[in-house]
Amino acid sequence: MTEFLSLRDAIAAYVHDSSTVALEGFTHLIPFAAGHEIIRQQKRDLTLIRMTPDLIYDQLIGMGCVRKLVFSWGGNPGVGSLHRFRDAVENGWPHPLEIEEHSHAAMANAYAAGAAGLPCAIFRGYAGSDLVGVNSSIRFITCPFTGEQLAAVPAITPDLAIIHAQRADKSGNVLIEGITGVQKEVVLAAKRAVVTVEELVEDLRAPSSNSTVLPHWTVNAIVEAPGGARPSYAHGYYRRDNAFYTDWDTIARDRSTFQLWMQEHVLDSHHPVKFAG
Amino acid sequence: MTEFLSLRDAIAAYVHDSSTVALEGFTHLIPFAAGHEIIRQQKRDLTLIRMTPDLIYDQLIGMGCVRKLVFSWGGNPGVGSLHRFRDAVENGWPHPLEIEEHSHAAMANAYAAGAAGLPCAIFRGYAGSDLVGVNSSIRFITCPFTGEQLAAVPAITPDLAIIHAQRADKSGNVLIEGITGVQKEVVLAAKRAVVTVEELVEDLRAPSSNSTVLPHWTVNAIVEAPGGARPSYAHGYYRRDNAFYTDWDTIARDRSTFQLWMQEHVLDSHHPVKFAG
Amino acid sequence: MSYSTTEMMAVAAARALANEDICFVGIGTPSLACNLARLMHAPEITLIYESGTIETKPDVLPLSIGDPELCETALTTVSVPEMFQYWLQGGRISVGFLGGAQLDKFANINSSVIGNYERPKVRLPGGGGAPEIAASCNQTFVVMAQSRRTFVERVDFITSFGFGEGGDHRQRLGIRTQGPTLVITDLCLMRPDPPTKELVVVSMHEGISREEITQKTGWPVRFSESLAQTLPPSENELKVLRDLQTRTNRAHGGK
Amino acid sequence: MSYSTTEMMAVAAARALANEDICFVGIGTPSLACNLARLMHAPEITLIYESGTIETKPDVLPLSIGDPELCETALTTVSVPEMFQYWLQGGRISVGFLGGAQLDKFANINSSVIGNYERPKVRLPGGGGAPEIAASCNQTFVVMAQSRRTFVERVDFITSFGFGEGGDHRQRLGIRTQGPTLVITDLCLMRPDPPTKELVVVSMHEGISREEITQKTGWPVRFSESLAQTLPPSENELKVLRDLQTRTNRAHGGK
Repeated sequence: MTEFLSLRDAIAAYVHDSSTVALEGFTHLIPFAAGHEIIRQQKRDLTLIRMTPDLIYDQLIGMGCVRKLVFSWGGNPGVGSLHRFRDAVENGWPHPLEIEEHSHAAMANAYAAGAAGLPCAIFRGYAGSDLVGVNSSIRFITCPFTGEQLAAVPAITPDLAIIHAQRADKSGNVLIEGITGVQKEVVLAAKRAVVTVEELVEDLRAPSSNSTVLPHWTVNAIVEAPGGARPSYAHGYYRRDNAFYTDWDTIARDRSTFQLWMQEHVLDSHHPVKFAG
Repeated sequence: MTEFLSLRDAIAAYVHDSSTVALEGFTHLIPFAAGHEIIRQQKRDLTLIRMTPDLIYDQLIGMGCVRKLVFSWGGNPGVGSLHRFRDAVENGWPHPLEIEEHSHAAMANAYAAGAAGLPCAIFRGYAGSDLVGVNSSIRFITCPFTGEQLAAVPAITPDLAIIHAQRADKSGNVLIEGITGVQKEVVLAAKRAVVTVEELVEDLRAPSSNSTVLPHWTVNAIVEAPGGARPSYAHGYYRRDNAFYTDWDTIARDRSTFQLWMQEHVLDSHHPVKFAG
Repeated sequence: MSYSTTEMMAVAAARALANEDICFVGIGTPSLACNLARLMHAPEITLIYESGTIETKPDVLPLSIGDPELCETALTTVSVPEMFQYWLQGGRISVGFLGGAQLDKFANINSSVIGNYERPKVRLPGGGGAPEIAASCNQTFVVMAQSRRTFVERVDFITSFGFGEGGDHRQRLGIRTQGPTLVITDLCLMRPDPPTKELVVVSMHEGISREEITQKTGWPVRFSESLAQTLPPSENELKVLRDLQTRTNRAHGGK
Repeated sequence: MSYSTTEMMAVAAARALANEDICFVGIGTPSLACNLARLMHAPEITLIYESGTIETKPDVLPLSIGDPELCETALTTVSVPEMFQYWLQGGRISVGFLGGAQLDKFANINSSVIGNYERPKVRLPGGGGAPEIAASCNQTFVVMAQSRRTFVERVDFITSFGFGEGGDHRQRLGIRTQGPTLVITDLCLMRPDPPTKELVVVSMHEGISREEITQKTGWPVRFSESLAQTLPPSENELKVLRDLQTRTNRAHGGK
């Protein structure tokens, strides 16, 4: 049965030290509130998976929650570097960060393979890339019909998926609209899934019979967290705080500025909407 | 550029004798009108692909258009046999029919692989099935990570895809709603695609930003063919004529009854809506 | 209250389903059984049809696997590749239904040909979703009318693998699911006997004798030591079933 | 009318696009160039962003690859796996844009690390979609500011393969697409010289000398025999570009 929990209880119950967690959301619907609660609860030694480590992963890394990162693009979109990510890789601060680097195509296919119950995904990829030499998860198979070489990566099957969505109904069915990214796949690929939503509603108001809906029996826990994607955005609810993304470059560049900001806006604050203020 | 053609011109221009054609539609949106026009134009030696050869393929086979059938379930849903299909396989009437038999999972994956530009699809399938021994398109690969055996089938890439959809706009963008089957995949997998639609409209009226829309540059020709899926159905337009599906069992059982019916309702009739009458 | 053999089969199959089940439903008796279960003891049972409709609650039975009722009453409808990739192969289905033209004592199913494959006596519709339903659902229920012609020692062609040659044959092929755990016929219920996996009769329907079952089974069929008597359909079960059938006939009959 | 080097790059890239192109757009100058082309000579150009937005017509430039403007103005938005499977890998994209921290003379791109991979001097964001954009688009355009630090003899790490070691290296790896056919810098345009595939300067921007280009290229760069002069941005191009930038800044600036 799907549980309805507070954010605090959901993170306490589902995020375990040393486990593998994927918080997904492709620019849109990034589960910031959930990430902040992980930081507040001081989870440790996490292996985090995410195609586009965004500000929330920069924060998790900088706050020392992360042992290993699996990713394909780790930057601040349109702005520049993720300074905490760089500091961890380049200088081991606050401690060394192990990385597993992929391409987007590899990770998208690997999530889809996880959702599909396959041990691996095949795709046309990585041709000539040096990533092949530094990532032992990249292998090749031969097409049994044409003899072509195709790249293969293992399916991604995290211990836990965390996503943010627009709505859930009282049964726990979840609606996602707009840029849906890999969220359906990560929920179906993961052993367990927690979904934070903008609102709990009587009727999902799915605009189409083909809308992206996750049935309640694919979701373990639902958390009502309005504004839970800020400063990212929720299609139909609020827009992306692009100015904050730009500001983050300054905040995160310096270790102590970063720590002060985290103290004030995350550790001392339990109201996710205030975060981007 | 997408052409806007009459049904007659579209079939004349796009369906060639001895070519490989997939008319898809999973119970819903079966392109009957297009199939009837193929019969009227007496196309020959076609290789037809379809997961669920339905009444329209029974008619095409019985009228002698088909040399080979690639399929996974060839029956009259909820009613029984496709008698013309059986007569062709069992008795070679009107002439012998070569078959390539798959499972649904294999064909769905093979269409998806075609759409994705892959030479083959891998899936967990055909374990222990005798289909492996009678279909040389079924092979196995070994997962390079787990050592598991996975089934592989070649991608389906027909010369032509024909589907029926609800609407197209004046640019040729196509909207499909409801049970979408493998229609997106077959259009993207095929070398060329013809789409018949219930109506041509100024505005597609897509209910969601995530609606199933085929951009005009993936479609070669659009044909306005209201009622073009009857006696199958078009979600939002008209319902399935289940009574006709039941009646077909009697019509098709006997060669001469079948031929008389085809003469009256297809060869002598150019109005697709009359078909199911 | 008298009842038909189809009604007995549907009721027996419905009773085997639980509220928590996620069912991959086939057309015909399985559809009848699943919807009966939903209208009786399992109101929250999840019904999935391979056309892509998830959590559908049709008011009338579909004639085909993709009738309008299914999509209109579903929680959501996905594409057919997604259905087979994420939902069936993804291991999310607890019970799948199977049927066919022939079943053998190890619950292998033939829905391809009677006779030789290349020159068949009867060309059947084929397996459709069945080869992978048989392997990917946690367990499968087979629903078939029983006769010496259909329940055979060895099927002419294995379209969908049951227990193969019995024993651990599934495991040896790398299949992780339970396979056909229940066969529901017009005469009885059968289950695979551990460890041989040969189907044995575990319950006989009302008015059916051991002799009739033996006569209508193409192999020397065995009976369980704890052989039970199938409870006949209750008045309530029959009423709900017949109301559903009446609604369905009315909906499909009119041109 | 004076203009910036970024404006020159955007205008030069826009001019290389045609109305029929289907572009996989990156953030930054590529996004500027594609939208400029759409507002100028290529009103029907198809813009696709890897977040899943197909045929998007944003009124302001997105800051990220998945800004609300993109989805709201798109013909349709698909999932990210579908984008990479059916649309990019499916071979539907005519032009993809690439950039990076380092480019070498065979147009290989490094966007992973400066220095050693295990203990990097600078950890860069990584390739994102680039490794497969580089292989799957019919051709790619590289947009990068030029310096001896960024245009190097050999990249520290090949994140995205261009022409490898030159010649038929792409073909030998089974890659069927053309690869990087145009490099647009703040100084010049480069194209691969057939058959060696070494990048050569084909057009110099206004006010740029051969000496400056040579000085700012980390390999002994060659100049085409038919070396051209890049036409500076027209008044109209600059007006449309700046209007777009002004709208964008207004939209992104306010908290």
